[in-house]
Amino acid sequence: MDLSLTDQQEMLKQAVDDFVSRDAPIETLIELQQTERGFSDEMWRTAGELGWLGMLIPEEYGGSNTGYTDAGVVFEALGKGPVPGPFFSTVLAGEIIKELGDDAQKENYLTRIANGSLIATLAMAEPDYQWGNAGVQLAPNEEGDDYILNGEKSFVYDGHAADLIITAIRTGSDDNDISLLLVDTSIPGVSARKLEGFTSSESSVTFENARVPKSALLGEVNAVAEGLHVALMRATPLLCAYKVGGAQAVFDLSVQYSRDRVQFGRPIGRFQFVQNHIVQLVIHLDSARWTTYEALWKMDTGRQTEAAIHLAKAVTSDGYRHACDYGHEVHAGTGVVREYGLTLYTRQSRSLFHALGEPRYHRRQLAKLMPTLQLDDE
Amino acid sequence: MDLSLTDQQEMLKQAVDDFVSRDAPIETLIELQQTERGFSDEMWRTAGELGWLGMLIPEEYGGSNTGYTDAGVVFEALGKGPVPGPFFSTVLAGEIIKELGDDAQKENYLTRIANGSLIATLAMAEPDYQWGNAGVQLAPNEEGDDYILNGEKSFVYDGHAADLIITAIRTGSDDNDISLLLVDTSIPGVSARKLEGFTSSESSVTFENARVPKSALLGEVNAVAEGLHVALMRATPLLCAYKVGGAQAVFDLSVQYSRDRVQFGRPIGRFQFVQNHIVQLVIHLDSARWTTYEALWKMDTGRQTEAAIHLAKAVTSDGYRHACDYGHEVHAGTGVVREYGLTLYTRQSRSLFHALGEPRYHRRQLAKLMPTLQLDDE
Amino acid sequence: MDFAPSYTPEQEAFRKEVRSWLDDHAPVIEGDQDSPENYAKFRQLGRDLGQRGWLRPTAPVEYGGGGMGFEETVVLYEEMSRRDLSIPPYYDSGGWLGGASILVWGSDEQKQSLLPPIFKGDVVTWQLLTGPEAGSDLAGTQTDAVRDGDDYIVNGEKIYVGGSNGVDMLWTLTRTDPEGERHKNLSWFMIPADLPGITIRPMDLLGDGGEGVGSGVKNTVYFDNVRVPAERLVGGENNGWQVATTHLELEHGAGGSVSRNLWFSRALEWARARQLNGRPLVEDSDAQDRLVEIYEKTEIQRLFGIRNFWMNRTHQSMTYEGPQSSYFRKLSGLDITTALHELFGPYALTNDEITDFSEGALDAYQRSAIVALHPGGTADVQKVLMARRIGMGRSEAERYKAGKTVE
Amino acid sequence: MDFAPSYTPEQEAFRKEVRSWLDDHAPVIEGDQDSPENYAKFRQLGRDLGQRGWLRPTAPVEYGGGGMGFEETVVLYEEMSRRDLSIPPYYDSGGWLGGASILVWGSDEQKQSLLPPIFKGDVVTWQLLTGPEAGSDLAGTQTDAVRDGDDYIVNGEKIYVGGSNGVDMLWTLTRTDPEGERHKNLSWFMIPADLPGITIRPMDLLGDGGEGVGSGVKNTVYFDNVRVPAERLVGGENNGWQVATTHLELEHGAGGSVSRNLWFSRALEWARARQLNGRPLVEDSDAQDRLVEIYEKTEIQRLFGIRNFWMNRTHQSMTYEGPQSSYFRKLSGLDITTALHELFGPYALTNDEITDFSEGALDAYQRSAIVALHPGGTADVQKVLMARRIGMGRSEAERYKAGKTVE
Repeated sequence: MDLSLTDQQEMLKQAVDDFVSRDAPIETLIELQQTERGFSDEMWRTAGELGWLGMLIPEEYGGSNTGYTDAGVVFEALGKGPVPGPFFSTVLAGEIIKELGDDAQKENYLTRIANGSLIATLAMAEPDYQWGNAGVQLAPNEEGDDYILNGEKSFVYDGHAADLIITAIRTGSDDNDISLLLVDTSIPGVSARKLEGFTSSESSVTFENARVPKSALLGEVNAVAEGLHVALMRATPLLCAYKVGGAQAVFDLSVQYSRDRVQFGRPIGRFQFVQNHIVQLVIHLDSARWTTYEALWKMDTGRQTEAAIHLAKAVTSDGYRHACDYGHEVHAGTGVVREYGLTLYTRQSRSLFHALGEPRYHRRQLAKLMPTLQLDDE
Repeated sequence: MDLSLTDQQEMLKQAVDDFVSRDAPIETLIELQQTERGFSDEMWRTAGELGWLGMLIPEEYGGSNTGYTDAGVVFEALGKGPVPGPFFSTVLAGEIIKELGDDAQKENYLTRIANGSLIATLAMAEPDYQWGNAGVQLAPNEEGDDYILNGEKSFVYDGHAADLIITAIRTGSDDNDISLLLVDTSIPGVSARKLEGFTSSESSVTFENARVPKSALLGEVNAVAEGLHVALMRATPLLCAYKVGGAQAVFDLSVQYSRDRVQFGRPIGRFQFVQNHIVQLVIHLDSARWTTYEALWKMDTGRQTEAAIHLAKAVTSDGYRHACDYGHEVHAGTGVVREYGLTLYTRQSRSLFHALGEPRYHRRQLAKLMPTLQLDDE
Repeated sequence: MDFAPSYTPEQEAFRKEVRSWLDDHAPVIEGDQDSPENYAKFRQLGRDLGQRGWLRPTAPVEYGGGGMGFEETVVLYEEMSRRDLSIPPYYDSGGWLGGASILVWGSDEQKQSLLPPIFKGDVVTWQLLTGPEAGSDLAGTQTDAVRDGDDYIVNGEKIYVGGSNGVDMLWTLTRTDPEGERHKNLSWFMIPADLPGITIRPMDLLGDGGEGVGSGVKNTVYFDNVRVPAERLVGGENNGWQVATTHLELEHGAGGSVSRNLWFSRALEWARARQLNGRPLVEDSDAQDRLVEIYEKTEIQRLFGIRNFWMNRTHQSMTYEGPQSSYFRKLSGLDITTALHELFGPYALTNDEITDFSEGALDAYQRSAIVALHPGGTADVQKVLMARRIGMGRSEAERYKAGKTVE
Repeated sequence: MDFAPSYTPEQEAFRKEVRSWLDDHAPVIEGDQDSPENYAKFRQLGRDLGQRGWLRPTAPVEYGGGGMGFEETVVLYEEMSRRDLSIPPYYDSGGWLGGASILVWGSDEQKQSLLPPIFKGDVVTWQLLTGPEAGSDLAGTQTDAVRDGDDYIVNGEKIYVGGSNGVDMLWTLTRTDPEGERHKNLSWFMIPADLPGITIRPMDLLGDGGEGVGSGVKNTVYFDNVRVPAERLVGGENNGWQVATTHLELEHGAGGSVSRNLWFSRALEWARARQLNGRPLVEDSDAQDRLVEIYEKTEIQRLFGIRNFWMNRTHQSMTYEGPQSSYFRKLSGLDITTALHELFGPYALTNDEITDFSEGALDAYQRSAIVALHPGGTADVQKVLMARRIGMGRSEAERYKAGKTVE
């Protein structure tokens, strides 16, 4: 038993922290949020150069394959920024290709993901939104060796920036009868628009007579559900780690503000009402942190992970949201001033709340495990 | 619009309050809790004499028929005591008989309920507990003009004290194929034992070759589900009112304790952590109060009541429980000393939590109304 | 008890009058409620109502109010609500609150000169309460007013003020005796917004560019040696805290409301209209559970609002009820946004013109529910008030009695 | 990171030793855990473990402890847990806490005379912290100790003390300088329970007659001119607050734990065994949701416990983690009772011998979760400690550093 980071992980954490304080201070991130793309290509390149995108990719494809916990450490530090960018989307795409791709696809895509030269994402949901395979209704027409796509994918994270969109299509009537296409976004008929609002990087991707060769199939027709599930589950704790980083930053900001802000002649952190907000905040933070790292550890050590991952996702989604709510209670008016920076986190706590399934979805998956769940020590 | 009590209601409230402070002070109630029956026959008689049991019974059967809100005022004041006794059980039985009884049954039973000479209750649930008609599995054998009962009814409030137990029996295979028998507890083969624990007046009632004449049927065979539902719904807000009274008492105790108890040189009510408990408590109290009284008002004025009653029951069950939890946080160790009295309420907040269906049950009923719910002002 | 108003034939006749008047005057609101076009319509409705005294139905007739009784007022509210409108001081909360204080504390001249424009809807007034250093601690304001001949010279800065549609009058609390005893060193002024030395600059708040729907455009107001005529001092020098107490009470929810929080009916309507797996979303058991959560919160809000409305209008003694209602509304707002998010998924966040079925309303609410935690006193301030008024930890002698009711 | 202990071959050999020893010595516990018969079995197990140094595995060998390392200790805990047992100081929390303080603050003579009986399981020690006037405010105790020759004369009253199975030693915090500065006027004594002038009387707490299962039998202890030898003063006169800080830290959860809250596995087992409408209850969707609630709370409890266990045993710098774990356990206990109540309905409340399938455990937990809010510092006290140690509202200079780890 050892809950500390390894030396390697401490170095990784330090590297991301240094990067954030040097290249991505909060003022820069506030400005970035106003831009068209919403993130910095330079930051993205740096991440690629420093190897942060290849940590789950085998060495033969240029990755370092150092494991989930290492990657989690990086994602936590990025989330603490919070550094925006298609980091998670691309790593998730890599996991899917690792699971379902043939050798040529792996060679082609994983190599470029590992070195940061490819931005990729997954497109599942559609305007009639629901998370999961049942929500995939976009059915292609077939013409010779091509699929012709017409329709829309909604709430695609980083769709507007992606070079590659792994697009789920309906190819049969059973919920799980879906297939995946590796769609190069430069082909005619594919366009994306960013969805505005209290979102982070969600886009709507439209297909108008987009012609995709069948050779772009990732995995077999109607036989990808299991591989996709595995990849989604494996990637989930990294998203959780990103949220843990955000919640940690909100905690740090709130504690500092409780010291600096004086009202009624005392720092507000001396008032028990304010203390209560921070007490609840740190419970959410630590619940998110430890459920996430236990899930990562279970993945790295080949243990049963299903319950742990669902738990981590439900707890971190709720936890980040509540952490921000408590942060706002501590900060009152100051917290909603954009230049202060708290709302960068609040926005992500909302935007990532439903990503890969809202808390209710994961609790229902957990619920379904109850008849057969085994505790580790039984 | 007028949210004050009528003069008549103020008098009723005053009468019960006077009775409580004179005959049922907290010390007396703590002693009563230790007794075999758990309540005082003398208090019961007084309630009958003062007409508190006949407020929903038509004048032709000796009642005053003054309406649900009036009865709610009495139940709130009893709950504030908290005066233990088969008040609610008996009034509920009266509602069922009013709804389903023939003239002779009404004459026989309602008259005695109104004057306090009959203790009655309803037995639905069984050892395989669930609330609702599906939980009724006790099936009788028929012998000529009699039913022979063998089996057990569980969690029957006041079953050990009742003269009459309206017993639900299974007489068909559909969930709603149940019938009701007016079982005189003095007949051979009927026995009850009080269920010990953190209960109030729950009993287990055992039938061993108990012979009940078919003339004791209340309503027709397999045709009582609707009438029973109506009676249960009508009675529910009175139980809610009893809980509102309890929550009010816990609030009053907690505020007083916040003034009297000194720690760290100040009354504890000056600490915001303690204030927070009382703030949350009074929100639960007022939520319970106003959902309950609106439901009562809707019943008295012939409005749509279904959503209001389910809401009131869910809110008061949760509210009373939470009110007690917060009360315990305010009182710390003092609150769990039996002679202080707070635990009288805590016990009832638990014992009545699931009575007539736990909060989850009522929220599910409310949920099922969503497709067709009409708001009053639409 | 009676949770619904009951009416005399005269009142029912009044209802007919209101209905018929609204047939002619009620604006048609489409799309974003907060658009400049819709603002102009609401503003016009306010002026039209003001002409009849219906803008401030219970205020005295001599100052431009309606002089109406309790049940008549309810009729008016109900008829507005039936058209998804409300009595429009929502765009003039400064006038609603400031007017209430002037009615209590103003001299006869002040009432005659300041109230009619407010009550008739001719002016828009902003309240200026929060300073950079003094948020919850209102009495700690560092905006100063120094007497100079017939004027006061005002210097300072107030934040989180007003909106984006212009203003005529500003009222604020200033320090007139910096060394004086706390709560006894403040004065309350009603200030024309166009005086030299006043600068108004929009703040950049939660939202994309500060102008986001529902993010609540707010301003910083700077006073740089602003010369305010002494006749604009209301309630006397160093009596400002008393004056403010009158409107703070109202702002803390003591006024109550007979209208519903619309989020339940909106959510219900959308859940009935949208589909999930080929069936209406409202038939999904999880969706129903989320609707019940929202129903519960909004019903309790409504009941607290009715209680306060009735207590206020019938002059019952009120203590903790105002801040309780305000606190509950603030906190349940957050819970409702979460339930809506689980109910409608990512649609809760976007105002995308093409796919969003709520016309931006859901997105706006996710943000405004956070912003709404703070104005009119933070959620914590509401708890402080409740604690004081319930008398937690206070002896009989020192118990604060807030029995005074306000308009 | 590694959430599971990893073991050397020597440690695995030790595991075999423990297993085989337990095969011979582990008691068979049936029915009510708290019955006098079972208490006697647990007590015997404690003595048996004590003989091998396994009762206090990490304490120094010279005082009767095991002198064992971190992973070996975990092996011991795991093997106990596998048999639904835990290392039995739970019946001697007074000895566990008091022993820790004596180890830090006692003189050599005191360590040699006082520790071995505790570490070997020969005595049961109660802690006496709360007084009628001083609950959360421990330092406000009104129990006095006055020096008189070689003794101190102790007078006062302590409440919520001990259990129902007898006691050998009492430790308590007394006032030795009533006029002295707060926190610097207290002294800590280890007192034989049979001294003249000591009276122990059971309290009547939440439950039917005070003896209810799980209601936690507690006593009032009266000191009436009790003559305590000065050699029983630990840590020096007026240094008692420092001594107490050592064990309070442990009591506030800083010790951590590697064992699970058993309520999830119990609830799961019962939900699988019981039927609803002819199917196992665990297949009901509502029942599953309740189980998930319990799972979530108990998993987080477990993770906080593991974290604290690891931090404590490896001497990481701890600040708020102890009281956080304690606060979470207290509050989630209430939530778990509610979920159990919704899951099992009225069975949650009864210990009826015939129908209750939990052998009284559910009923007992509904009550004990309430009682458990308070001992070891109320839930509010845990928040006070967290606030102080996180340094909320405190400058660097005044920030409390609680980096000191304890056994």
